[in-house]
Amino acid sequence: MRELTYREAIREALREEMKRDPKVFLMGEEIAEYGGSYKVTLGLVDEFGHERVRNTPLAEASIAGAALGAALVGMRPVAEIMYIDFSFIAADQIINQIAKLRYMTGGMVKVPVVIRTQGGGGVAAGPHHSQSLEAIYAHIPGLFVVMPSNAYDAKGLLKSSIREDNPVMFIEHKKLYGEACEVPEEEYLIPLGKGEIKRPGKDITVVAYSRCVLRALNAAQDLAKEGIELEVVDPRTLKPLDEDIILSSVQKTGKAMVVYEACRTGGFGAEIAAIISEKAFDYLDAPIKRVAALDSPVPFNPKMEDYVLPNEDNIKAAARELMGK
Amino acid sequence: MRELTYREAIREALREEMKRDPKVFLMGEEIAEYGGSYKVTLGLVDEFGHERVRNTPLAEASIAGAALGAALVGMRPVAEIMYIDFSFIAADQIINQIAKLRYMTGGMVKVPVVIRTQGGGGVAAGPHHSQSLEAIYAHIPGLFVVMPSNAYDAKGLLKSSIREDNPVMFIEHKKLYGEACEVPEEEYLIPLGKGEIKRPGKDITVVAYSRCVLRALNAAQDLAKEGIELEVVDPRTLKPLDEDIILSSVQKTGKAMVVYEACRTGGFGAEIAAIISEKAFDYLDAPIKRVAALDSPVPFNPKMEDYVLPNEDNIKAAARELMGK
Amino acid sequence: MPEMDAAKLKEIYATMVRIRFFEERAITEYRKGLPGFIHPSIGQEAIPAGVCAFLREDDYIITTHRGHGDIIAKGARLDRMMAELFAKETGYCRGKGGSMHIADVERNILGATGIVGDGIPIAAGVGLGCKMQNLDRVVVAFFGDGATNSGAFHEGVGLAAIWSLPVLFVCENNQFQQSTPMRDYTRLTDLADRAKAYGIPGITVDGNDAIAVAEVARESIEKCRKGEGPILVVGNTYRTVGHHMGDPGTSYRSKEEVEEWKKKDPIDRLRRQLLENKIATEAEIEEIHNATLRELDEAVKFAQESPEPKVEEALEDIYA
Amino acid sequence: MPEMDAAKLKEIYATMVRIRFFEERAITEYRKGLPGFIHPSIGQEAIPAGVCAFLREDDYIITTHRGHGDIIAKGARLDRMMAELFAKETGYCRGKGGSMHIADVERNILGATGIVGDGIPIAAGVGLGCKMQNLDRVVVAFFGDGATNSGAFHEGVGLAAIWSLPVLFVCENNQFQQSTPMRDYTRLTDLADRAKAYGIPGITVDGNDAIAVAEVARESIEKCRKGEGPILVVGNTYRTVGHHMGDPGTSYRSKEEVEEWKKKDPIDRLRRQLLENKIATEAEIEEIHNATLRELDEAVKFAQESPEPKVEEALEDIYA
Ligand SMILES: Cc1ncc(C[n+]2csc(CCOP(=O)(O)OP(=O)(O)O)c2C)c(N)n1
Ligand SMILES: Cc1ncc(C[n+]2csc(CCOP(=O)(O)OP(=O)(O)O)c2C)c(N)n1
Ligand SMILES: [Mg+2]
Ligand SMILES: [Mg+2]
Repeated sequence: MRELTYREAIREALREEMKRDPKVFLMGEEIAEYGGSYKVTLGLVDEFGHERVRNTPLAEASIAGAALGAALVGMRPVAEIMYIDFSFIAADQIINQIAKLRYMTGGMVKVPVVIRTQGGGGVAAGPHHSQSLEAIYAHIPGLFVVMPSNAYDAKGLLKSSIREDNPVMFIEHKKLYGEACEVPEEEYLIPLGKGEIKRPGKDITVVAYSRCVLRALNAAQDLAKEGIELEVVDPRTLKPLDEDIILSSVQKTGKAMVVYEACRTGGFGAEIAAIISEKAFDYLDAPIKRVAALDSPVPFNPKMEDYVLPNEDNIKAAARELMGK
Repeated sequence: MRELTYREAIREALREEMKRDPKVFLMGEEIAEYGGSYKVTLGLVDEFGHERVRNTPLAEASIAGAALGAALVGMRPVAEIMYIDFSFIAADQIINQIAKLRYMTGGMVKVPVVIRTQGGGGVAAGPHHSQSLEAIYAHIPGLFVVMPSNAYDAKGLLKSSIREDNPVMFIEHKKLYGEACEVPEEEYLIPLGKGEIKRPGKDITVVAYSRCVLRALNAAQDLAKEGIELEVVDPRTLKPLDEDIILSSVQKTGKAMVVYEACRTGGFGAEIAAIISEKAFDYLDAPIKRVAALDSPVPFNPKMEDYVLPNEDNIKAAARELMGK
Repeated sequence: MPEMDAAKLKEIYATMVRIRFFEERAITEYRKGLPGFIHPSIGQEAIPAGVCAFLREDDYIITTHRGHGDIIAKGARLDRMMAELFAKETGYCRGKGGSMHIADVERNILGATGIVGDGIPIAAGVGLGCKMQNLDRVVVAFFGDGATNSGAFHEGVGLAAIWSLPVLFVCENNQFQQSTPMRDYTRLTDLADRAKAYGIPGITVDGNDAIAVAEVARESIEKCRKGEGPILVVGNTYRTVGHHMGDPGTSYRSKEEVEEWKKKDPIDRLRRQLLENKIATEAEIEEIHNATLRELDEAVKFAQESPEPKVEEALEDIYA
Repeated sequence: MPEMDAAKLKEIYATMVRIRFFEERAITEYRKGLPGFIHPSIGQEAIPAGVCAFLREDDYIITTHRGHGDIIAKGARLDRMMAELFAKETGYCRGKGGSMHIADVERNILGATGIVGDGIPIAAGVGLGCKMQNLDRVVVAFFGDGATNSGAFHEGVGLAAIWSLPVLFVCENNQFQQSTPMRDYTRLTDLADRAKAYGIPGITVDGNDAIAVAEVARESIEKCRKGEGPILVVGNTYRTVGHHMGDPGTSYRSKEEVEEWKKKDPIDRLRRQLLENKIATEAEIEEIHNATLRELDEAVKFAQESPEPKVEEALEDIYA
């Protein structure tokens, strides 16, 4: 089967959905000729024109607010916030309006808005361009939060997100754009709220999402040589969260680790750990481990950055500890 | 000893600190003659004038940003965001600048900024004026997050916050303003990062903060009649979190419940539960319970609101379940 | 008198009366014990009545925390509004929103907001949706003077301007941001000057003169419809009651000032004009009043007798 | 020629050369392998050099992602700047910030930001702090044209205006918001018109004419110092390189346009003026160049030889 990068898969999802439905359009900063900061939308303006691939002023609150307005009258906007770090400027619109309007009106309106953004470290972009902020949006009722870990998932989930009548935060990872995997030519969708076991294993359940799935898979490969079999569970969407896939894995393994790139304290991994400790307590035979970023802004110096972010070695160490080795 | 309400205690803390240090000043919407939405700052403009009790334009990003700027050149601003719901408008300045500037400059600057705000439900104020959003700020390295549950704590913690050289989110609860307790005339400070046991008990550790402390104490009183003794632990500040007081209580009781008014999913109670499950696992003899708001915006209808928010009955039910009754 | 036909003028008058009486009744009911906050717009009715007089049914509006007037002017039902203030199942938001969140999508009233300023970028988006779908519709964003201080105003108007969207931005300038008078938040004396930052027209009108407002609105709406939008219209007016029910409205302005403005009451003014110009008779006016009062009696009855929502409905309308 | 003394003019020239050469050297080093992003300001040097020429040492500046020029013009050390680009312990931010976050509080350079627009309200606050403490200091907020679209601009300038703060807002208008030309984000052709929304002066100046910039800045700074601030100054200029090192700068503008602007290079221009007016000799100019190059060799050496920060220092400077 052909391979696509994560970047290409996302672009293909956008293209297919724009072709399928004339109401779908893109808006964001520098997304037309420039193709976006990570070139995800490159070329789409040639195909769909500036009406449907709209460069906006540098004004994130209005990007989100206008996406909502357009959605209220029948459009299906895919609005891009260039870096999730900048999403705070739009956060009031996203959290107070986009997420709540359907609710506040007693269900009177639909809000088919996708906010595409990207986060994460790994390119020495410094404290303002490297954050992992999914926990903030996953705390807000009304928002879907999607964090694909590979090209295949990214495409199928983005297409579902665009077809969803409720708002979706679609959070990509800048270090995944160049990663490729098999993506079929035929159309497919992946439902929001369904996780996937990325690697089966009997010893430890490792819940990971976005780039941390790669880290977990790499660690699993190494650990297998030591006789430790990780089961890597990728929820793919944080809201809704596929609790079943997590809990049934923990029931099998009796051990759980959560891996995430956000700051440890208050990260979404805390929620996953809390769920496990509440709902699978009787199956657990060891404390739940969290492998996450240290509680620090992401520093510029690449070695410091590596030090702050979670990595394969942290996962391996935690796994060995869980196994009592 | 004299009693003060939470409102009066906060006002007294502001007054004392403004008297002590001419660099301390207040800025925010409608805080002067109007006295603020909940009349906390009422009268202070008469005492200190408009130079130090500054009404601002309706522009929350500039309130936070300007507080930072003033702090950089030696002032000690106490900036008010009228409702924490509106803090998203200022969130970029709070999270990307106020919280990180000391770090980003390699420690070159100090950032003595207090953001005073209030949250919580209970007054039928609807989805835009009732949220509990502490989890968002507690996820951000660099920010102190303080959530006092009574007048005494509020005063001592606010005074410490104003003297702190790093930024503090000081989050009040609108339903506590009228609650009174003893507050000495003499000056006192409460250190940030120290929790307190509000009621000792042997059976279940209940970690609660802000208004939920009251709920927990009420529940504890009732449960005592049934022979269930709750130990109510109030961390008072979420960042830094007094892990010791929580963990040593759990070591004693072997059972833990976390009570918070924010939406359950991704609330700060998840972090507390995750810490307990990681660091006190071997002492636990039951799953960690979370009693929190349902995952919903806060609806306007008061009965619906009551249904969504956590209450004494939820705490009691969870406690009985933990005790196997 | 302007070139508006008598029917239109009476309609505008009736709208103002509906707004005033609705809010007066809401205040009465609130004092008897309704939940939450309400922000009455008493004294400001000429602006919504004048602006909405020339909106088509399929044009849109978006409004604010002080939005009863705008919503009524666009045609919302008083009974369902009242039921919402009563937090009832039959309320526009099924009791979930309350006064600050009323919407009626059937009448293209897209909602209100408790977060001041937020409706402005949303309205730009509505305009965008209209334009992209060639809907030949206009959207009006109502907001207060204080809202013009917000980043949301700047970004929303800026976006509408660069994309030439069919949006009429209507600032209901009651000269106070809650308790803060204009002179304490801007150097401008004419808020329409804000328009100059976007290269769009900014028009100031006496916001207590319903006819003047309607004239300006008619022209501006037509321009927006022809693709000459957006336009900023500032109506200068005054709220003669407190900010909300908890505010006596006395700490930040003088009694005299309030009394001065009460003399300029927009409803009294239009009534005088209608009578002096023999557009309406005293009897007709009385009938407008009486019909509204009857409607309000019905509305309150409807609200009172409507069921409370089931508490479990709190969890409906949430999908993630 | 203006009434500026020769020394000042040569100082301005030297500042521009320092900026240009620093960035050219940074680009060279970056190509050899520095981490992260850098946003060079090549072509725009006249604005910081002109503005900072009349700032006092104790005046403040705050800048942006494209801030090297502003920081150098305010007097920062090239070696510590270079060390920061190298992510070294001796860098201004001890390797934690990088190009977009350089500050030097000793020189009252209060920092830069990766979030476009955020410096503007912060600068208002600095102005407030100065005013409240009677410090007799002025703060300059540098930002790009794209930043004027942000809510932060509106709120920050608005606050400075109503409180009459000693803030000079300097828009380095390179006519593009990254890849988006002015005509695609605003109807204005003169960004100084933004000032009209706040009732403050807005002044446009040829941003490639260092002398003109310096004249405007001198006057504006003095006005701000006298309490007549804030003031908005827009310098029209052009970035003749890409947005950052990853951008060839070709997809959104023509080669011809870039070439046209290269002909208007501000450094060439001032050099010609200095020579024609016999303010400086070729030899003096060459010495300015050579001295700068020597300083840069030292700076690069310093950066190269400086130690990396210890990774554990990542956790320093965090208090909660
Ligand atoms: C973003 C935000 N900030 C503050 C408030 C609190 N608040 C509610 S109304 C108001 C004043 C708004 O003034 P204006 O826009 O003139 O409207 P008016 O109330 O006069 O109709 C304020 C400060 C809010 N609701 N939202
Ligand atoms: C709030 C925010 N939005 C978007 C970006 C991405 N970005 C970085 S620079 C830039 C363009 C800024 O344009 P301008 O203000 O004119 O400055 P210039 O780059 O031209 O110097 C953009 C969109 C950002 N860093 N911050
Ligand atoms: Mg007003
Ligand atoms: Mg620019």
